[in-house]
Amino acid sequence: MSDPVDPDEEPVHRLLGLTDEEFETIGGILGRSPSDAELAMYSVMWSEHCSYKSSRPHLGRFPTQAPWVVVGPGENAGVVDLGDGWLAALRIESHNHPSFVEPYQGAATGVGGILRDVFTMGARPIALWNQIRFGSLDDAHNRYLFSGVVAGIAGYGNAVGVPTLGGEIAFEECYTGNPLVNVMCLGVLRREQLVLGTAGTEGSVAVLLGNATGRDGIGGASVLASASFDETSGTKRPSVQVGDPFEEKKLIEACLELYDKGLVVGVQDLGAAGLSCACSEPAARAGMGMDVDLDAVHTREPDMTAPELLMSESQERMMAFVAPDRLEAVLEVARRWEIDAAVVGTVTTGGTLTVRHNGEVVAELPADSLSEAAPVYKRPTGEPIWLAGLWNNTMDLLTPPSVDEALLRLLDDPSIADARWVYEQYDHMLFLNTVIEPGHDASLIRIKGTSKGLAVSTDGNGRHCYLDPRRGGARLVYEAGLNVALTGAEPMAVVDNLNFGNPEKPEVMWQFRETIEGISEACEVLSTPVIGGNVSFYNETDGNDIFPTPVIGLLGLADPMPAHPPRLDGARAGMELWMFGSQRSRNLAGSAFEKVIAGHVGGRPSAPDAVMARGVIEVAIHNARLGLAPAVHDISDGGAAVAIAEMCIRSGVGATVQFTDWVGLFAENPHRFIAAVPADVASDLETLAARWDVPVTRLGHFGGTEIRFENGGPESASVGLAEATERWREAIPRRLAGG
Amino acid sequence: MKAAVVVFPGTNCEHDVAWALGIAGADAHLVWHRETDLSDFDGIVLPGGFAHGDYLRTGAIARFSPIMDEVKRRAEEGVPVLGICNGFQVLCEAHLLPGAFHQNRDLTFICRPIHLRVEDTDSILTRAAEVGQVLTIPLNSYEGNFTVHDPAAMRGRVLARYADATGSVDDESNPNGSVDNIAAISNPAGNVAGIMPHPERAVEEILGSVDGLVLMRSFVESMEPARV
Amino acid sequence: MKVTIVVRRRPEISDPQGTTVSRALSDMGFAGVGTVRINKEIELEVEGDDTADVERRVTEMCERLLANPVMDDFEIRVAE
Amino acid sequence: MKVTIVVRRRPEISDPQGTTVSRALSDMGFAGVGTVRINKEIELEVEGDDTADVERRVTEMCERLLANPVMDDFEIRVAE
Ligand SMILES: Nc1ncnc2c1ncn2[C@@H]1O[C@H](COP(=O)(O)OP(=O)(O)O)[C@@H](O)[C@H]1O
Ligand SMILES: [Mg+2]
Repeated sequence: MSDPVDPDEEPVHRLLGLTDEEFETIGGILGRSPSDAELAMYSVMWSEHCSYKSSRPHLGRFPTQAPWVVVGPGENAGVVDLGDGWLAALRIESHNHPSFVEPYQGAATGVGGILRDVFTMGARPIALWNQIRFGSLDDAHNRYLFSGVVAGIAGYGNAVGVPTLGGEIAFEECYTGNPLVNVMCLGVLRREQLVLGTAGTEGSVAVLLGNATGRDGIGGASVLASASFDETSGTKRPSVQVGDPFEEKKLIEACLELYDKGLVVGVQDLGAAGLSCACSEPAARAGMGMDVDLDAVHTREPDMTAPELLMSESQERMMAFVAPDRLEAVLEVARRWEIDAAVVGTVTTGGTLTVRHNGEVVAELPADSLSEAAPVYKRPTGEPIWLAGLWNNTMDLLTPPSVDEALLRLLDDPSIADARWVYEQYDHMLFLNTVIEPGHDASLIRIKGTSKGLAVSTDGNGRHCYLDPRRGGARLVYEAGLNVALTGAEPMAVVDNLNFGNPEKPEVMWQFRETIEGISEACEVLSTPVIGGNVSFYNETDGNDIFPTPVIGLLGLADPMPAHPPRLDGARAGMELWMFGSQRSRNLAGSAFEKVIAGHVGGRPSAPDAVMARGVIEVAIHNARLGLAPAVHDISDGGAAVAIAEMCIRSGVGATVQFTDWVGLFAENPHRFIAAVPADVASDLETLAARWDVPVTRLGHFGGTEIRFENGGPESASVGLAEATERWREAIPRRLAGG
Repeated sequence: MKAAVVVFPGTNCEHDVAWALGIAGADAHLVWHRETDLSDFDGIVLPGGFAHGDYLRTGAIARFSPIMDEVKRRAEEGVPVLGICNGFQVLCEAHLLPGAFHQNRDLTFICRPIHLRVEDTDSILTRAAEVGQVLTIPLNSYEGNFTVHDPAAMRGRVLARYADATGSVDDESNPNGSVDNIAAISNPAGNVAGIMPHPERAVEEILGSVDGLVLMRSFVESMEPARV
Repeated sequence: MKVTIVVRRRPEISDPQGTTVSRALSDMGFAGVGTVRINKEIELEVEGDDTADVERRVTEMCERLLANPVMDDFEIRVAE
Repeated sequence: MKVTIVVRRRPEISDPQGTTVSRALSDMGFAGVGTVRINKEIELEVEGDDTADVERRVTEMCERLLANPVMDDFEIRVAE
């Protein structure tokens, strides 16, 4: 007799996402079968999201060392040394799946989480970035997701009082059922304020600060992030977590005061694995154990079970580890900032984590087994069989486009168009540090009371990485590096967010490995170690993986910061228009032109050139430091034509440009930027470029009210500045107003 | 000249305001909302941010903070009191200024520099400015849409209106739907003022504008005569 | 006792959110939707068993905090 | 017809706004205030004279726009 499988009969560990082998491993560690509470802890800690079990073997490839790296990957945020006792902390994270379920709250809680990663280190968060990707805005649901995500980032970031200084928006079919929402946070601190996630020594007490614990996200983010969406997800929707930026603001101020006064030995934020992680990881890092009393946890709802308390992902909570004689002072700070505090544990020797609930022991396990004994999977990798075909599938345009029409259509593409509708919803001026605001290649922030400026750029390009993950990954690092260099900053360190499809597919793991290889190579060339990152797998809908979409966040230091750093909008009539970098290979593969004009994604993007990358970056840095060209812009999406148009639009001036053929106008070869050059700096700039062996092309000059492209033939064309401006500015608002 | 910068839980512009007051020549001190004595101070600023998360209604909960009775008392004594953005909202809720705020007309948060036309210089906020002067100052709010029972009764109390770069005041230059483009007002005595955009964000060339300085200086200058 | 309060913006004061929702409904193809107003409903647990007394206290809460006299009206319902 | 909709966040989902208001009321000296939840009341003019039909249309409006199916419950009252 064969009954249909009763879902109720499914063993608990499988419902929690643990495989049968993992379940057996747990039995081996404990020497008995696990309790429900233990199972809950292992299941969250061993989820893909928390354990990096599929990615860990590959992440080791990243270069992570440099003399200025203070804290590398593995802690809540990476930390680098800025000199004179100043440090910067940087971290990036994804909140893709929660943002699909509920865009406002998903994005908002993503911001909350990334802030905690940074102030956990002792740093004051000073700026946020976001990289968000959706399907086409022609679709109403994508518009809903996009505007909801932006409102959520604004709602949380503005209220918590940390400015949002930029990011990226991109629209591509593959993100329709699986938007990407990545958020990045930068903090600064004095060296003596650095705090690590350690539980300290025997007798230290664990103080849970902030929000009450509720049944938030139980089976939520961590399990969610590890299981793909499919048609049934509508009915399995987990409870949504609501962000409380007000609570977070108080938590930030309280924690910073605790650090200032030297009252804590260590701090750990409560993220996706909640208390399970906040108790075990700091204990494991300190080589200690801990006695935890769940009855002390302040709860929002009655009758929560031990597994619920251990797995809850309630937001805005932190765990501080405190020497007993400092406890009263810590509680006093909490009272002053009007946040709740509860002593929930004591650090013990021996490495055992003991959890009590209702007076009974509900879990007793080696603290380090939750993190260090987590399984590692060497998943098979295999070059996709379709790749060679894709490379051969180059664009075949029967009739060459008219340059003016192509340019206008590109300016109207929401991925290229003015992002102002987004960034004007974000407070990007708070703290009075924003020297270059969103809307430029990189944002630039001063550190008051010093000569230092921090430049940050974030870059991703799913199409390029789909066509060649290794080249694509490397080029992102070079692009971000050039962007910060344009402000006068020296590239310093990188964080990465690796958004990929299903790691159980060999071709996804191949893309993953290749991307890491490419990023690593470029980081080695630029001496920008990877100091942190995040991996998001299972970004797929109905079995279709997203384009491999690594996002790079790159931090640069300008010391001294130029008095008048170049801007995108500094071109004036009469200045010459120059291009720096090589124009040799002219390749449209993966370009916005192919996608937007020909509806084509194919071919193989050109390879980066390490020597040229370095040279162009040096020219950019010295240009800014010497105060030569006042307006610069890197050439990326849409090629030189779009870069020139953007500089014209932002500066409010036309230009006349000589070109040879249209391919060169729209190709996206790396390591190039344009500059507006006043006559009196021309010879200095030429000398500078020659010193770094960087080719210079004099393309034309600025002036007039048109953007003219001339090659002496019928391809010559012209676009009115007003029309170009209108297209570029209105592309996003127009679509949001209803298509 | 000592200025108090009041900090409610959720306030976030306190350091910026203190910085700008410093540039304008005052000695600024942060004061927690549970304090009840401001007799030492020659001027009081309620800075921007999200006091109490802006929950329920912007400024509604902050109005009941212990410090607010003292702010009222000092205001009645003629001490300059300035509310910026969220601080303006708190002053309205506390009935130190007329009117109320609701969501921006387009229901989005707005962070960008806008133009203001100075309408009246008889106040602690505008005494150093000139009528008709156009200032470029960042706006940064979601609930910046000013409304008042009887706009006509606001005559002589409107300090600045939203305008375009040439100073013309119309619907087009109204970023958030505020009645009569009102961006800044004062009480009849002129010693309590509120402004929705952020003058403290426009006090240094490197940040893009110094147009806020004339307003910050007005405030600082107003502190002197009363105290000497 | 369970108390429900509705705080309504006075009709003469514009309600940008209501206007936007009304427009969105029409855009979505819902015909015949007129004015939309968006109010706040506040549910409150209050100790006490004297309805009149609870009502008096809640009225005070509304006057002082929950409603803004400049632009709001309110209505209180005490569940028996 | 005049329709009133109340959109409530599900009870298991946290309501930071309600929590903050509850605290503020206690701080102001109002004793005995327990949980506070803040909901949305939407008042709508809808053309039509068949109550059942109006209710059906409004339910659809709630499902598609006015309430968030992931986190809200809603209740519809049609005035006769
Ligand atoms: N999601 C976002 N949030 C904030 N700012 C954004 C966002 N997306 C884009 N921007 C800003 O808009 C500008 C243009 O973005 P983008 O077109 O992606 O730049 P680029 O072409 O130089 O890579 C950048 O300054 C960026 O910081
Ligand atoms: Mg760029």
